[in-house]
Formats: sequence, structure tokens, C-alpha cells
Amino acid sequence: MSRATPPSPAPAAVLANPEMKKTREGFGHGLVALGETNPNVVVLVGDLSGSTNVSFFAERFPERFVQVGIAEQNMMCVAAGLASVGKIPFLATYGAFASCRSADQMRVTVAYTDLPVKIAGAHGGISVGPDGATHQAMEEIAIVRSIPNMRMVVPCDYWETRKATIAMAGDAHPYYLRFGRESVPVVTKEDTPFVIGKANVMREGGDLAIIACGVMVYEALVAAEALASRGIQARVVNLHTLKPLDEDAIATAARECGAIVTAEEHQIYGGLGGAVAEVVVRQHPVPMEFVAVRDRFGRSGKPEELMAAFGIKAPDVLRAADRVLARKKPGA
Amino acid sequence: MSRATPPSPAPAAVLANPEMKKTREGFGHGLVALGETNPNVVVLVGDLSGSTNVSFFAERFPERFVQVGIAEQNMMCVAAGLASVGKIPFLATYGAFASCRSADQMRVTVAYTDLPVKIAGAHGGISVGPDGATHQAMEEIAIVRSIPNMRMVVPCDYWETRKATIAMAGDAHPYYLRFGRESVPVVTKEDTPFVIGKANVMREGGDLAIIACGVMVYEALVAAEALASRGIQARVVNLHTLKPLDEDAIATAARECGAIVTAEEHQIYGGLGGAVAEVVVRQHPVPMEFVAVRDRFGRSGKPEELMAAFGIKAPDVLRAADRVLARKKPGA
Amino acid sequence: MPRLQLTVDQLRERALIVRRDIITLLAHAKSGHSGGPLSSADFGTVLFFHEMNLTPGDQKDAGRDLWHFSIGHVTPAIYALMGERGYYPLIDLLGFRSLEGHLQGHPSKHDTPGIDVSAGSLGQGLSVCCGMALGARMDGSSRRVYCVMGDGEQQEGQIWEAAMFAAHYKLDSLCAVIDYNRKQIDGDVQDIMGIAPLADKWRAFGWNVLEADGHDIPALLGAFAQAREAKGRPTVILAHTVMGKGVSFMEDDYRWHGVPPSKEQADKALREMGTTLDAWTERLRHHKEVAVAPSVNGAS
Amino acid sequence: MPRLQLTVDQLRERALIVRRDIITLLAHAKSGHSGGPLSSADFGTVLFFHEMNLTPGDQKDAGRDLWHFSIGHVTPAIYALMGERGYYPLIDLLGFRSLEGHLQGHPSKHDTPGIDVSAGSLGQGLSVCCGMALGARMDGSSRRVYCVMGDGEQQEGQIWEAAMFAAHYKLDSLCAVIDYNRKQIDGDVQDIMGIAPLADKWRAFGWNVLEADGHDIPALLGAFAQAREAKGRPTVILAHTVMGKGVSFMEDDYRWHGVPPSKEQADKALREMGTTLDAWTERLRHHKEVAVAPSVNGAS
Ligand SMILES: Cc1ncc(C[n+]2csc(CCOP(=O)(O)OP(=O)(O)O)c2C)c(N)n1
Ligand SMILES: Cc1ncc(C[n+]2csc(CCOP(=O)(O)OP(=O)(O)O)c2C)c(N)n1
Ligand SMILES: [Mg+2]
Ligand SMILES: [Mg+2]
Repeated sequence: MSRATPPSPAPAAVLANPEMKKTREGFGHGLVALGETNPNVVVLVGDLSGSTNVSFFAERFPERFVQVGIAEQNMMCVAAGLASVGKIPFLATYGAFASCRSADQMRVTVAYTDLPVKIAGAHGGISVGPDGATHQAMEEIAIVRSIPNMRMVVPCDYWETRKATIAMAGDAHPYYLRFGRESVPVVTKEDTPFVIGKANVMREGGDLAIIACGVMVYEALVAAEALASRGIQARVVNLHTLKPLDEDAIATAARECGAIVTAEEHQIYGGLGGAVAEVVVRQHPVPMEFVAVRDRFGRSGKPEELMAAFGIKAPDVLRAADRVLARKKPGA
Repeated sequence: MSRATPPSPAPAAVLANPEMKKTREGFGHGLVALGETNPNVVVLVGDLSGSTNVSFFAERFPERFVQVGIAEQNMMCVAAGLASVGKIPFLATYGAFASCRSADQMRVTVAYTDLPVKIAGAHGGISVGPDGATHQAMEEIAIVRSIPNMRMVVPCDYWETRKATIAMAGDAHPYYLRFGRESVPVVTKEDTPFVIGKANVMREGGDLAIIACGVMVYEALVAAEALASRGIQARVVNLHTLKPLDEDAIATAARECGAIVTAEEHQIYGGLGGAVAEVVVRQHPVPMEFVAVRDRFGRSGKPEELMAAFGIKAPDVLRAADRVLARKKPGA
Repeated sequence: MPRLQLTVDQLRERALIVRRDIITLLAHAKSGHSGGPLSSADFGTVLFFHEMNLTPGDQKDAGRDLWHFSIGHVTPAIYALMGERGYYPLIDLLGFRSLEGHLQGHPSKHDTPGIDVSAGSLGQGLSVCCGMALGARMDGSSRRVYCVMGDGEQQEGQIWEAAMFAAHYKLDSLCAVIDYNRKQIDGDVQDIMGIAPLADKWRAFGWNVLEADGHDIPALLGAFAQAREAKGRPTVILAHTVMGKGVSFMEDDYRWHGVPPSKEQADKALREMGTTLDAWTERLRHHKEVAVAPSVNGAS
Repeated sequence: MPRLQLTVDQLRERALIVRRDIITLLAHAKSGHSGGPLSSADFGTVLFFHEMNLTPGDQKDAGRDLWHFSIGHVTPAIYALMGERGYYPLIDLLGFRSLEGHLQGHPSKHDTPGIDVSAGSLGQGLSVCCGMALGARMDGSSRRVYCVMGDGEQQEGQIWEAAMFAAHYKLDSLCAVIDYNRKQIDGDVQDIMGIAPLADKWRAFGWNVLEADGHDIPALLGAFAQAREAKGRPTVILAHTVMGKGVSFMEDDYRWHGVPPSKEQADKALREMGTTLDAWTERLRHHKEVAVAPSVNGAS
């Protein structure tokens, strides 16, 4: 596990008033950076150029941009065909469709063939807001993790999304990148190390570990700050790669902290929490609490409002921390 | 949790030489029984009448049988339309397609609307044999469990499949029923109680618990028998319902046995093992070991041969039991 | 009298009301789609106020006709039509897309009274309608089933699975309408992924194909009447429309597919339609009754 | 000379060899599909031994043509064609569907040398070929792409997404062949889910449509030649075939879609084809060289 620089607690002031930036812009900018250096990178989209920000690439490299229209199944397999002749295709649509509408194509044609198709699932999570349940993808981690050969990254902010986009182009396997719609707090820096499969410790602590991905890394940091003010030191682990999983970082957290809270903008079954639990029981069983959407469809509303209503804001992380600390064995 | 009658160990002789019967026949016979009593039950199929055994129903009730051809997306939504006007539609295809090809349709149209569509995913697991990887569905538990409103049953034998088929018709929610291709040992009886959401303890024991579903219940019983001959008493829990999960049965097993092995014919990430781990860390953390397919695609071969090659036979369960016992805390 | 069968003039007036509702509810929500709802307003009005046998408030009525918008994103039109037809008080329109309201961004059965099947992922609705039509036929019912699709949506393969199915099973109680506004999110349909010749496609899939100006009320009435006559095969009506129809600065501009007007733009649009944002908001707020005034009588 | 361009007689002889291989490998595996592989044998032979520029053993050759069977279940035909064309020793055919062999039930890139993209779930292959053709065009390559589909498979909506895509992008290096054997697993295609009029459908989707007797070698040669001429749009060849072609007791019987012959049935079938199961097994076991004998010379 690599340690972010600096691993010291983010100053409370920064957390209270963070810079806000869209992860999807990180994706769009990452694509443009790739386009400049790698002529094999091509981009496909299913009639969602603007909202997935592949429009940035399309404007710069129109000859390497493929508009597929509203046909996600076809898009997944066209990408596979492109990959089979040496291209590095990125395809973009909303996560609900990227993960579900073309799941069979992802499984059989892309993953079983182990082609370097990079799937960008935009609009992940309840924070998608007013579009409502059908557009709030919250099952992708469970789906993608179950498919062999797939890799999966859920970056926490603009910079990490940009880096993940660039990094996955350099690995000859299929990837799923999940990001959101809204501006979210920037909690890493341009030069924060990012290595696929290596969790980043965002804050040191030994009383409990909060393991999070996506926008929940910020919520975890805020919760950790509140805990610190009560003298409780929470380690915050940014588990940006859901597959392959950084089992060491998880086992170390279990061993050194003795209690874990997971936090994700995803359904509670089979998500990051489930992935961590699978490692914990095999390596070092400790009490865990899950902050996640409790097996419910989303609904329309404002992003922040929904995150609160669905129980995945910093206060929810805090409550989970208190619950898990109450369960923690004295000696552990 | 209901206790199967009798919960006493299945005699070694029966385990060594079990009656063999196909689970898909249990499905086919269950459908016919439903057809006789419930005029609203209709059956759809995607050009796989024979291998899913819906042909039994089609012959008896041709006017309530709908051949959809090779169009799984359409089938899922036609079933939804039928359900919306009062029918209780069962649809059948291979699990790979039931879970993946129509995942978006299952999520949005069926599950979000919460319609009583009953999805039968045949040919689940590596034991599908010579057809190979694409036809060996091993991701269904992860996928289906992640979708709100879905229910899921993975019965262990002919009788349980028959009962599950009939039971799910009586509940006004969407279901996914997973069953296999080959004849498998009959380990329950016609009158063994079956209640959706209630695990059955197939064998009592307090040294460790083996929690399994599908054909792995038999493998678990065989392993438990071998353990018993060494003086170790393994509880065998038949967790036929993957959603809603019998959390009590799992927590009780953790508390009373102090160590758990899970066994499933499914990918290791997000399956039964993951579901159990999620409960264990929240309720009573104990060491666990997983018997499952280790995040690999299947391949062609003979069913038994493949189960051995992929590490999910009774000896694998036994080895996992030994591993977990070695990790178990002395006092637990 | 569940088929209202308003006159042509009444339908025109009603469509104008629906358009005003669309603009008003969008301006309040500050979120949602303008383009498709406006292009759907005329045939939607003909469906809800003439063609379909509806019994708002009695969803269990087994005799009523069934309808489903496969283009779930045109909720502003759907909800305005439903509100005006009496499914719920018009004031509810002002809660569009809010956490408190029952009008979700995309149609949701368990939130909004009158919705049979939830939607929002394109390409699925025609299949749903096939199931409805088949189920009704199994029950010996003559209820009809109406499905609204988009033209960009025709790119989804599932539509062609359903098209094949409906023809195979000769579902002549099924009538589909395509909002052929030639636009989708990223631009012109013909540039994004051409669907022409669309009528040929549907004919080759075994359907009775009708074409009509989707803003010409008499033409639409004629098409729906013809659809009722077709026996042994389903009918699809290609309704040639203009995205954003009725608002000068929105018409035929794909950039209005998925965005709402600002308050100022809404007021401007409503003034083009003979009212103002304030006035129309007031109407929605206080007009709690079933929206069809007693003076408006059906033709039959 | 990567395009072998065998003569008509040589092709007929080669197709017979391929059929013998199919029966023999199925009998040994005791598992697999008979019907579709036999109906595909003739156009498959024309593709592998005349039409396509192939470089077995040099998969990285950027000039070779690309081919993909969207009907993954016809592996017996695919593997026989590949074996005869020299992708691997013929003895490998005897390991079909076994744990030890490299010939999976459905095509697998990481098991079998020469497979570009794995398959087995119907309806996906044409899209894959669209990607191949588009990628080749981006690279300025003139390599051609061949896709084999089934007639039952036409029921999958994804095929029509891909059809639309290929026409939209004018992928004229793409040539699809449909094994139009009128059968699928559960029976006659027209009963299961009618696809007629199939040529009209493809035309309405913008393709150049050719029809040919799928067992008539000269007709097939002509169709492939015509496909090369078509500019600005992709070509589909409806190859009218008979399921189980070449084995009297299998012909036109859908029940042979997915089952192998027993040893006795295989021997009977092989005797109809002028050999025996034992003799042909011996041939496969010992004929390790590239199967095209040096005496067989291409026409160009
Ligand atoms: C399966 C799926 N893919 C993508 C989307 C995103 N989306 C919503 S509306 C739309 C464009 C639809 O075009 P059209 O049918 O012409 O409707 P119009 O823009 O005319 O309202 C898209 C791509 C979706 N809702 N569902
Ligand atoms: C998506 C998908 N659905 C179902 C199947 C199961 N299946 C395999 S072959 C087949 C029938 C194919 O019919 P056709 O294309 O006519 O091939 P033929 O029977 O003539 O060989 C079916 C339904 C599959 N492989 N993939
Ligand atoms: Mg449109
Ligand atoms: Mg066929």
C-alpha cells in the first residue's frame, strides 16, 4: 500500500471549504492527455458526449472518436473489435447502462477474451440527483467485481480520475472506471501517487479504519476530523481500486486498528463493504460497520439532500464509527 | 431459521450412494404443478424449452406458454408487461443470459417496478460441463443480490427446486431462481420444510459451520461426514435463499461454532461467501474460509472433473475446514 | 365516459395547456427535459383526451386501455397529461423531481399514481407493451395498448426484438407512436446513427406503418382511427414532429433535449403561449380539480 | 499465397473433408452441435480455402483478413476448418470439449491459436466485426472482415444495432454470411419467432443483400466476389442451407441442432461420406501437417 503525500490529516479548514471539481472532467481531461500521447486510444460514446465529457476528446481527435448512438450492447462489442485489432478503446455511457445494459457483452466478449476495453461508467451513485433511480447506478461494484479478468477503479476526485484514466490505458486488460456527475471535493493533489491496486492512506490512525472509495473518501475525512476532535484517531484508507483489491492494506488496517467502517456510494450488498469483509474474515476478523445505500432504489432530489436521506454523509460515517468502536474488543 | 426434519447427520451410506436427480426437472415439475392450480401462471422461454425443462409446462398448457425466441432483453420486459396486467410470468433461459443479457431490464423494468416476474436461470455453475466458460454462469448471486427488490433462491436438489418454484409464485415480488444442468444428489425429502428466507440446518454441529447452497450442500455434507469421523462436528447450513438473507442463521452459526466455511458453485467475489461475510463482520466476527471458483472463467470438461479442477468438491471443503479450524480462537 | 373524444379545437386548446404545464413545471424544478416533451405534446393530448379509454383513479379497471412511454425522459409531458386528465392534483406538477414530490425524473410506479410500469432506460417499453397486449388477449380482453417511443431510441436493438415479437404474435391491439423529431442528445439522429428509412424498417418487421404530421391534430386522429382498423398486425405511427415545438427559441434545436428553461426563458415561452410564468404557476397551484372542465364534452 | 483460391472441385472435396472432421470430432467428444456446423461447412470452406487471406501461425500479420463466427456453437465446423487450414495439428480435433484439449465448446481466444475474439453468447459477433472493420479503416488497411451469423440468431436485437452501425459508417470491408438453415434449438425459425422477410430487413437497414444456395460452391464464390465489389455499404449473404446437410438422417431436423452423433451414428454418417469412423479417426491422429497438401494449388 502506498502512502499518500502527505499522509497527515487534511487540515480541517480545507475539509470545511474544499475546492470542488467534477470527476467526469478528470476523465475528459485524462482522455485528451492520452489522445496526445497514444495514437491507439479511441473513444466511443452512446449519445452522451456532453455529460460523460468525452466531448473534450471528440473535439480534439474527431478521427478517433466513434459515436455509436443509443446502442450500448453494440458499443461494448464494437470496442472489443477495435481492441482486437490493436486499439485501446474507451467507451462511455451512464454507469447504469455500462454495467447492466451490456453486462453479457462485457462478460463474454470483453472479459473472457481479456481485451483492453476501458469502460467508463458515468453518473455513478445517488448523487446523480434529479434524474432519479433509473439513472443512479449503484450496483456496478458488485457486477463488475464478479466477472473474471475485469479491473475496476472508483476514484475519489478530479485528480484521481484523471490519473486512473491515464493509468488504465497502460494496462492490457479490461477496466471499469466509475465516476459521478456532480462537483466533489478535491482531496488529492496533482502529484499524489496513484498506483492501480494500491490503496492510499489519506490519514493515519490506529483506533479504527475507515475504508472508502469515490466521494465517500471526503466524507470519511470529515468524519475522521470530527473523531479526532474527540481524541479518536481514525485511519482513512482510499480504496480506489476495487479489483484487484489491495488485500494487504485491508488486512493491515484490520490488524492495526481492530475495527473497520466502510463507506461507499453504492448498494450495501456486494460493494466495497462486501469486498473488504471478504478479506477481513479470511485474514483478521474484526467488527465492521457499513455506510452504504441500504438495498433501496434511489429517487429524485438534490444530490446533497439525497446523500443525507440515503444515509451516506459524514455524520452517518461518524455514527458507524461509534457503533464499531462500541463493538471493538478492548485488547484488539 | 427452520430446522430440517431430521437434522441428524445424513447416513454415510446415503451420501456415498445418493439418489441423483436434476434440479431443472424440479423446476419443470414445479411449473406443471403451478399450472394446474394457478391460471395466472404463464411461462416464457428464449429458444431453450428442452434444456430448461419448461417443455413440461408447454405441453400441458400451450395457451399459457410464450416462445420468445433468442431475445432475452425482450423476454424480460414482455414478462414485466404480462405481470403488470395480472399474470405471474416465469421466464427461462441459461443463467449467463438471464443474469447478464437482460440485467438492465431486470433492474429497471422488473425490479424497480417490483413486478412478480420469476426469472429462472438454468445451467448455473461450472458443472454445466462441456459447453465451457460462456455457458457456465457463475456471477448471478453477485449481480442479483445487488439489485433492490430482487429475491433469490439457489436450491440444493430436485425437491428444493420444485418447492422453491412453487413458493416464489405465491410472493408478489421478483425472483431469480438458479439451478444447474446435471443430475445432483437428492439431499432433502419431499416433506422437508422449505420457507423462503429461512436457512435449513442439514446437520447439527458446534465445531464449525459449513454454509452452502446449491449442489455444494451435498459436498458440505460429505465433508462433514469425513470431519465427524475425525471427531469434529460440523454444522451444515443450507442457505438456499440468498436474498433475503437469513441473518439469524448466519449469526447463530458464527456465535455457536466460532468458525465458518462457505461453499458455492459461483465466483468467489460477491457470492454466498461474500453475503455471509457481510453478516459475520457486522454481527459476530469469526474466521471464515471460502470454497468457490477463484475469479476464473470456466472451461470445457466433464462436470465432476471440472468441479475438482476448480476446487469445489468435498475434499476442498474439508481442506477449508481444516484451515479455518486452525485459525479458530481456542475459546471461541 | 372514459374516452373523452374532445373535438379538434378542444384538443388544440388542451395541447396548449399541456405545453404551458410543461414549461412551468420545468422552470420550477430547474431540472428536466424540454425538447421531447414539447414534441410529444400534440399526439400525447390526442391519446389522453381522445383516443384512449382511461379511468384515472381506478387503475385496477380491467377494461381501461394501457399506455406506456418508453421514452421515460419525457416525464414533463407525461405528468402534465396525467395531471390534466385527473390522475392527481395539478399542484403536484410543481414538485417535479423534488425529494418531497411524487413525480420522479423518470416514471416510477411506486411513486406516481397512474403509472403501470417504471421506465427510464431506453428501448424497453415496446417489449413491456407486447406483454400487456399478450396478457390482455389471454384474458379475452379488447383493451388497447399504446406505446410512445423516440426516434433516437430506435437505435436500441431491443426495439427490434419487440417489433419482431409483436408481429409474430399478431398483436393488433398494440399501437406504437414514434416521436420522430429528428433529434437526440448529441445532435441530429441522421448524424449520430442514422435510422432512415424508418418506415421500411418497420414494414420489413411486419408492422402496419402509418405516417402523420405529429402536430396536426386531425391527421393524428385519422392515424389512430386507422390503427384501430388494422387486423392481424400491430401498427406504428411515425409522428413527424419538431423538437421543442411551440417555443420559438427551442424549436428544432437538439440542445434543448435535456435542459429546462430558466425562469426568464420560461416566462418568455409562456408569453408566446398567451400567459406568464406567474399566472400559470397560480393556475397549477389552485386548480385542484380534475382538469377537464365540465363544459368540455366528448364527441361520443 | 494466403488466399488459397482452390478450384470448385477442390473446394467440394475440401468441404467433404470438413464434414468428415465434424462428425468424427463430435463422436469422440460425445458432446457438441451437429446441425449448424454441417449447414455451415460449404460456405465455411469457401471462406477458408478461397475467399479469405489467412496466415495461420502468424496471427499478428496486419494484412490478413479477419473472421469471426458469431454463432459460437458451430465450433465443430470452425475447428475443422482451422485444423484443415493449418492453425494446429488435426489430432487436436480429437480433444474437442475435453479438459485437456484446447478446443473449448465455444471459441476461446486464450485456448485456441487463431481465435481473435471469444464467443458463445449469440448476437454479439457482428458488432465485434464492425469494430474490426472500423479499426482497420482507421489504420488505412484494406483487410476484409467476415462475420458468420445464424438465422435464429437474427432474433437478437444487438444484431440490428450492429446492422445500423455498419451501414451508418459505410463499412464496405465487412461481409456477413447468414447460415439460413431455417432451424433453431426449439424448432423451425418461422414458428419460434419469424424473421421473414429477412432480405427486406437487411435492405431497410442499409445493407447490400445477396442470396445464394449455401451449398452451391460456384454460387457462393459468386456472392463473395460480388460482395468485394460493393462500395459504400456492407454486404450480407443469405446463404440458404439445410441443417445437418450431408448426413441423410440429420438433414432438416432441428433436433440435431445441439447433439452429437453416437459412435454408431457417426460411423453410419461417415460411410455415407465414403469413409468410416475408424479410418477418419486414424487420419486425424496421424495427419499432423498443414492439411492443405502441396499438390493443391490456388488459382491465383
Ligand atoms: C439505455 C439508455 N441509454 C441512454 C440513455 C440516455 N438518454 C436519455 S434520452 C436519450 C436520447 C433519446 O433520443 P430520442 O429517443 O430521440 O428522444 P428525444 O431526444 O427526441 O427526446 C438518451 C441517449 C437512456 N436513458 N437509456
Ligand atoms: C444470447 C444467447 N441466447 C441463447 C443461447 C443458446 N443458443 C445457442 S445456439 C441457439 C440457437 C441458434 O439458432 P441459429 O442461429 O439458427 O443456429 P443453428 O441452430 O441453425 O445452428 C441458442 C438459442 C446463446 N448461445 N446465446
Ligand atoms: Mg428524438
Ligand atoms: Mg438456424
